[in-house]
Amino acid sequence: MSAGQLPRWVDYGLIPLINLIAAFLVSGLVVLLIGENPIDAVRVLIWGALGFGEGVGFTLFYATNFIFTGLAVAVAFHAGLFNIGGEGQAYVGGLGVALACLALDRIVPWWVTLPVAVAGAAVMGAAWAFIPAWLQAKRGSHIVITTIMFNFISYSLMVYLLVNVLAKPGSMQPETRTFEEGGRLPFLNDIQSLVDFGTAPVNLALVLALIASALVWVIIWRTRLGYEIRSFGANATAAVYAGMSPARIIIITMLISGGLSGMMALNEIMGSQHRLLIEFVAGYGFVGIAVALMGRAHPVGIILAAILFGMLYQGGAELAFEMPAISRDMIIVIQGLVILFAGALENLFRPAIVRIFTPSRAPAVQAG
Amino acid sequence: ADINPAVLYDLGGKFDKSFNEAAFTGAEKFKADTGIGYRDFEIQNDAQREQALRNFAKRGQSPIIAIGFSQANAVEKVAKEFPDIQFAIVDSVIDLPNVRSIVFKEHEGSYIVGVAAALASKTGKVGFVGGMDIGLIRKFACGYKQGVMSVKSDAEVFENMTGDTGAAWNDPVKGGELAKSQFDKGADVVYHAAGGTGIGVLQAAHDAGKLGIGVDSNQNGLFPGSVLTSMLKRVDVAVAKTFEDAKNDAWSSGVQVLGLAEGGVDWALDDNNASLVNADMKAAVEKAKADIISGTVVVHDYMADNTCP
Amino acid sequence: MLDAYQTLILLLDSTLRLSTPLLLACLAGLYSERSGVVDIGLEGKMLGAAFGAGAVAYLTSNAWLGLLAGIGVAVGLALIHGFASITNRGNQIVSGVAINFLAAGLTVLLGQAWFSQGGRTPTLPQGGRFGEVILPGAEAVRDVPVLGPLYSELISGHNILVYLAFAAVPLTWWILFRTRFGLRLRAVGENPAAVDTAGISVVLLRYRAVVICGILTGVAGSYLSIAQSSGFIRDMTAGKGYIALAALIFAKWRPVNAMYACLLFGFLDAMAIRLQGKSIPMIGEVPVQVFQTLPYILTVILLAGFIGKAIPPKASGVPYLKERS
Amino acid sequence: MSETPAIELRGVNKSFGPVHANRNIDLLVGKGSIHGIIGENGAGKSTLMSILYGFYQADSGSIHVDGREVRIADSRQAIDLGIGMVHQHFMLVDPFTVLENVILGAEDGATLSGGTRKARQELRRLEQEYGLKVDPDAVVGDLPVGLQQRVEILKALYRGAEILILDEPTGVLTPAEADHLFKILEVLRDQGKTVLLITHKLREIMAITDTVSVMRRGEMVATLKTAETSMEELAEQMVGRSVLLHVEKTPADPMGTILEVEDLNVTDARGVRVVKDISFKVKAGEIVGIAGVSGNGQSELLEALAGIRKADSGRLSIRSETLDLATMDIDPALMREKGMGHVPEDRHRMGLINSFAEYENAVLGYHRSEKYAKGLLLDIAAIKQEAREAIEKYDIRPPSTDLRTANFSGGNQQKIVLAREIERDPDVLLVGQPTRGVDIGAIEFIHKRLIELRDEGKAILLVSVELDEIRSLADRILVMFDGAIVGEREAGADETELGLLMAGVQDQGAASGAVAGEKA
Ligand SMILES: Nc1ncnc2c1ncn2[C@@H]1O[C@H](COP(=O)(O)OP(=O)(O)OP(=O)(O)O)[C@@H](O)[C@H]1O
Ligand SMILES: Nc1ncnc2c1ncn2[C@@H]1O[C@H](COP(=O)(O)OP(=O)(O)OP(=O)(O)O)[C@@H](O)[C@H]1O
Ligand SMILES: [Mg+2]
Ligand SMILES: [Mg+2]
Repeated sequence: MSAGQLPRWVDYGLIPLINLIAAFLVSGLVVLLIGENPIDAVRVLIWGALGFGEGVGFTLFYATNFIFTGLAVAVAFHAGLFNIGGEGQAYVGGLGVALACLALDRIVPWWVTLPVAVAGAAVMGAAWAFIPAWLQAKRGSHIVITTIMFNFISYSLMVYLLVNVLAKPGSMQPETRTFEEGGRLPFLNDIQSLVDFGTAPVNLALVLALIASALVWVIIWRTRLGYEIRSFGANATAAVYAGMSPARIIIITMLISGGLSGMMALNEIMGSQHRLLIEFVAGYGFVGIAVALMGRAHPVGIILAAILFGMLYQGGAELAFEMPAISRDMIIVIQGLVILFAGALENLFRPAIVRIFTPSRAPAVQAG
Repeated sequence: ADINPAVLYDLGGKFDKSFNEAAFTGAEKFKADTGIGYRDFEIQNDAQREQALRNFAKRGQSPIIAIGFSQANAVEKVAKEFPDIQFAIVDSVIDLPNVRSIVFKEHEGSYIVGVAAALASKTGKVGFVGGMDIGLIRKFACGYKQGVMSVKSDAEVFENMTGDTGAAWNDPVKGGELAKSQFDKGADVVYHAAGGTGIGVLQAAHDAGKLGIGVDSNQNGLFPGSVLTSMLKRVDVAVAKTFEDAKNDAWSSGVQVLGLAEGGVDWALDDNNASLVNADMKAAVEKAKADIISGTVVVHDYMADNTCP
Repeated sequence: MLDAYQTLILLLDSTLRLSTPLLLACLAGLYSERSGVVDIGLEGKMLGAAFGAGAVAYLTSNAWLGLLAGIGVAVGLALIHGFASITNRGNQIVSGVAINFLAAGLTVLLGQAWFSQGGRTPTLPQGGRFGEVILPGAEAVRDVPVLGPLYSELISGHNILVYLAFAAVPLTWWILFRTRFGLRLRAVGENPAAVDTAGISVVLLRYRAVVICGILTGVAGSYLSIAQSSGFIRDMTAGKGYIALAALIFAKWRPVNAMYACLLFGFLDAMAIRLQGKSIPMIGEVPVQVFQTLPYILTVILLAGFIGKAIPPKASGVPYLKERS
Repeated sequence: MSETPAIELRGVNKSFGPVHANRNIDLLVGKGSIHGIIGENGAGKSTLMSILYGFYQADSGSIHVDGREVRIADSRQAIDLGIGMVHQHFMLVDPFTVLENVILGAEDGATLSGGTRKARQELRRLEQEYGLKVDPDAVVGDLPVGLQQRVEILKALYRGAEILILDEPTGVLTPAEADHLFKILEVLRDQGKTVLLITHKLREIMAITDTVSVMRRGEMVATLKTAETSMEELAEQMVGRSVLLHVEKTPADPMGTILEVEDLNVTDARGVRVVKDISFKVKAGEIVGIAGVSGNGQSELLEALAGIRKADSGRLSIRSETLDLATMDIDPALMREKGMGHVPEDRHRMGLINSFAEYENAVLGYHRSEKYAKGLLLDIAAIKQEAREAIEKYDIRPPSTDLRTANFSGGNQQKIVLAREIERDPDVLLVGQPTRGVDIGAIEFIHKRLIELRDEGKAILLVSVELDEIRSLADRILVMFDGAIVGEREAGADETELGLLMAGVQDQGAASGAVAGEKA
């Protein structure tokens, strides 16, 4: 009736593409401004992200982080909750991963450690989301504030633990010892031979992220719980009318959300760094907000948006490396422009495109 | 020999007003002196450490110098992969045949500025503002305290840390407030080891008519007349020296511990603080320095046993 | 006793200094969100303004020109936000995130290009910075017991932007609840269709709100770089935009509450700073991280205990779309 | 009525994307007349009026006001032309006071003090002239809908409207309130103002309008003099077939009691007791109607029985099981389990999740049923299958299970809710305002279905502010006033008598002059 005026490929393919091109055009202007060749810059960026196995590997490595944090934001979003605390939940999730790895890495192989680490990540991340969730459900505290506060609290907690409790003795690094084999996820390069990811740290966590995406899809769109989450998010009054318990939905949703954030640590800690270190979350939790929204809170969209951001991170690093005049700050600007054009300004070109794709309407022609 | 040097900065970035910037200064000096260019890279996250080191190594850059203890794991790993390339790391020790480890005795440098602080203080109370509560910063604080106490054993040393995230190194506002809180408690000299945050500390000292002490590079000129001195940590010298050694085929691996004796740490005296440092003070500081170099005085290193006497 | 009083005065003095940028940003967010435009980009606008102010104040040695530049930058960013979220009905949160990225990148990029100090602006020259304003009689009454310190330490001796920020509170209240513009602003945040059918342009109204938000974040950012400090340094907002957002929710989108909320945050921060390093009776030496995080923990406790539900303006975050085409 | 028409529309077209909401519309409205517009849900009535009011812009066509062609680019211009509109969905700012709502956009100066003073005076004048009484300082969101609508009318009059458009104004009013409104409209007409009235109620059209236009599927199919037409003709014009305007039902044949409510007391969020000591029974095979002016506790009563709202005290027996509503852990899921269906008063706010597809809404509240479970997952196929059956049985249009319910018209939305609640075969059905804002075709269907359900031996509790509806459907009528049941009457009780009860005039013998519409 009113949906689907545009062919799907236009809505989900052409329009995002045009937006991306716009973002790169504007970025090109900035590149031009600092006296570099924008076409070369874009070429390096895209080549760096996708042009060779190792680049792809890094892109996917970053994408793994964004998938987890993006899913976390999206799940909460479906319940109408704005979980801004991914950063802290992932940080504390890292603690769960690290404790599992430190305890087991010397005695069992990685695949025995893995389920414990997954549980550790999810449980710790969920625990960190639980208090804000509980406060929102029972005391009406605004989840945005409490999750922001819990980010700050997590920073202090983790510095304390890393410096005073977990640091290896005699080292000035605020980090744990490096895990042995039993605490390391295999790199994708080591377990398949289709693509050569070189030394890129993309690892089994990517597979976990994809599984998590599928599970999130199933939970949200195919289970009663998901039905209730979406109901509550879309119309809380109707959800109560339908016999759903808001407190239960809020808490369960936030536990899932926090657990997903926490699992981001699997990729960084167990997959790549092999030790727990300070500030390893590095803003991935915040970027997850943009990823979730650009992916329209749908796992497929989130995977695509996560890959886009992975490309920006990896391609950006390559760009900064190849063109010394382009600093990492330039990369941040380009990321900002992409978020702006592909995310916030997604309707900029829509009216024009709608005009192109809808046949002109002569008022008198249609009858009946 | 022909060399192709490279520098890898830590998360703080090339211009952190601290040791990364000092490394940059050293590399620039080497370039100016020899005409040999270099590559450098600022990482954005932990995954880029190894990636950048490998990128350098694959392109045949050597020596590659990594700044900051956080690079240790990455350097260790990549250095093993490229045994023919020379690596160096600042602020950490890696035991590999192709890695030079450069560490500084920040506690010694902090000790002598502590002596200066105690002598300049009229109230017998001095302050320290650190960036983050981590081992390295405690090492600064602990050396400083010992220096102060060596002059006035009943002196009070206030110690504050800024925060628990990267922002702690770039928060002049908080730095200023921390310094003010120390002035309110009676301190009249404050030493910082907090990167960009320290600018706020020195500013607050300047505003309140008290004295600040700079760190890493010579910050005396930031607020002339208000910065008592600066504790120099000569990362610049170390970087330039490392490049030169490679160029002159004098490369050596192993650990270089740079203290007062080696000129790796020092205090800064120049026109900007000439009026603040009187002859007595100068003599006392130089004496402390000499005592440490000679071994008469041993400054306890916090990192040795995680305690401060 | 007297000592404790003096300590309290100094503590409150510090509270005022720390609250000011939060308050300005919080009021900025208040205008925006009251009009229905959610603004998670307060942080970015403040940062941009801090840079603009620092750069121009350095170049001109004139704090007022610096302030103007800071406001200019923030208003520019605000207009981008407006264009994305009002004109193009984009997602307001995504737009805010984008602005935070742009500001974080551009400030350092331009700063490095212009001043070659790693994105810092050079230390401001005389006149480039807002100095303390000594209120009349402050020196004279300094020694009067009790009231003397209160006036000369706490009330007097701040820079002009502090007074501006606190003056903005009653002004905002007045604008919001006593003027035509305020009535319309509140209405458009609750029910834009009602405003539209009353013959008022929703778009124009929201743009005006967003511009005011830009002006206030401009002052907030300028305060950081050319009043409280003397120069810009990268990321110097250090999360204040997010705290201001929290304060706004805390304050339930009301101006006077906003002042209390910001004062509370400022106070908790000032207190944490002053408590740091003290050992607590009975417990003894406490890790410094406990103090670092104390303000946040207390906020959570207060939030859970005292302020009931905060209900945002009904239309905030929702683009106004009357026809679906 | 022979001079220049107040309004003339020529060839107006308006499309929303693919929906052609108005198609070549011509319309003439005489000055000083009351002109009715009728049409099924979605016929395009509101769209047309919104174009006249400048809220939407026509794609083509022209508008003439007082003989002059005008371009109405926004509501400001409409207001300046003397056009006022009371929208179907009120355009009020809930947290504002009445006064603030009235002056919004007409503040008279940059600050509010002068404008509010003037507005207070003007409101007092309008109160005297038209009997439109509202407390200017009351918060609009707290007012009952009847009063909210009054505020909307005041807004228009305050702006000096010469042409007043009312879009389904009586959907939320009691008969007495509606009568009162019509009196006002007549006064306005006598003052030479022009009134455009959209309504689904043909009785109202016949009673008050001078002329009437009928719309169907975006087109204007007829404009008639009211005196020269009949309800039957209008209904047929509107729906395109003949419609049964009266409910046909046989007398009830009630059996044993199924639902019994005892001593129910409910307090609302503000701490006011809104349901007071209510007790009643409903038998199998009967419809018990609860009449009352809206805001007298009916909503809370229904919500308490449905388990949505906590009661202070009260017991509910369904079949032979007794639940204590105050002490037991009651929730809507439990009540459904016990065999209670509930069609809520407000389908948009409560009955449907409008961003969900039709099939998802078709199981709202029953989604936990084993019927829809396939292991841990929902059995989407089974749900869709059932939704399809309901669509067929209830003639829901368009017959799509995947369309979001936001895109169904009001009548069809209501059928979706009814189908969902009825098809679960409940023992007791709670029904609130089943036909509010629904066109006559759909009303006919809904009424028929409720009677059928009764005849199947179910117990139905019907709450409606529509006295006609109560009188024609209910077998027994309870009247609620100020939270309490103030009287019980048999089916077909006298309308005036019920009206008096609803107004709080105590049983029998009360003075006849009482104004029923005014809530004490
Ligand atoms: N804002 C809008 N955007 C898109 N489509 C709309 C909009 N408003 C109405 N429509 C479409 O226009 C058609 C006519 O709607 P309109 O509201 O005018 O009907 P109506 O006659 O007022 O119905 P009702 O009796 O239910 O009030 C609808 O079927 C709907 O599809
Ligand atoms: N803003 C809008 N966007 C899209 N569709 C709309 C919009 N407004 C109305 N419609 C559609 O127009 C049709 C009729 O609209 P309207 O608001 O008149 O509903 P209705 O049938 O009168 O229902 P109710 O009487 O319950 O309000 C429905 O299909 C509705 O979904
Ligand atoms: Mg309508
Ligand atoms: Mg309707």
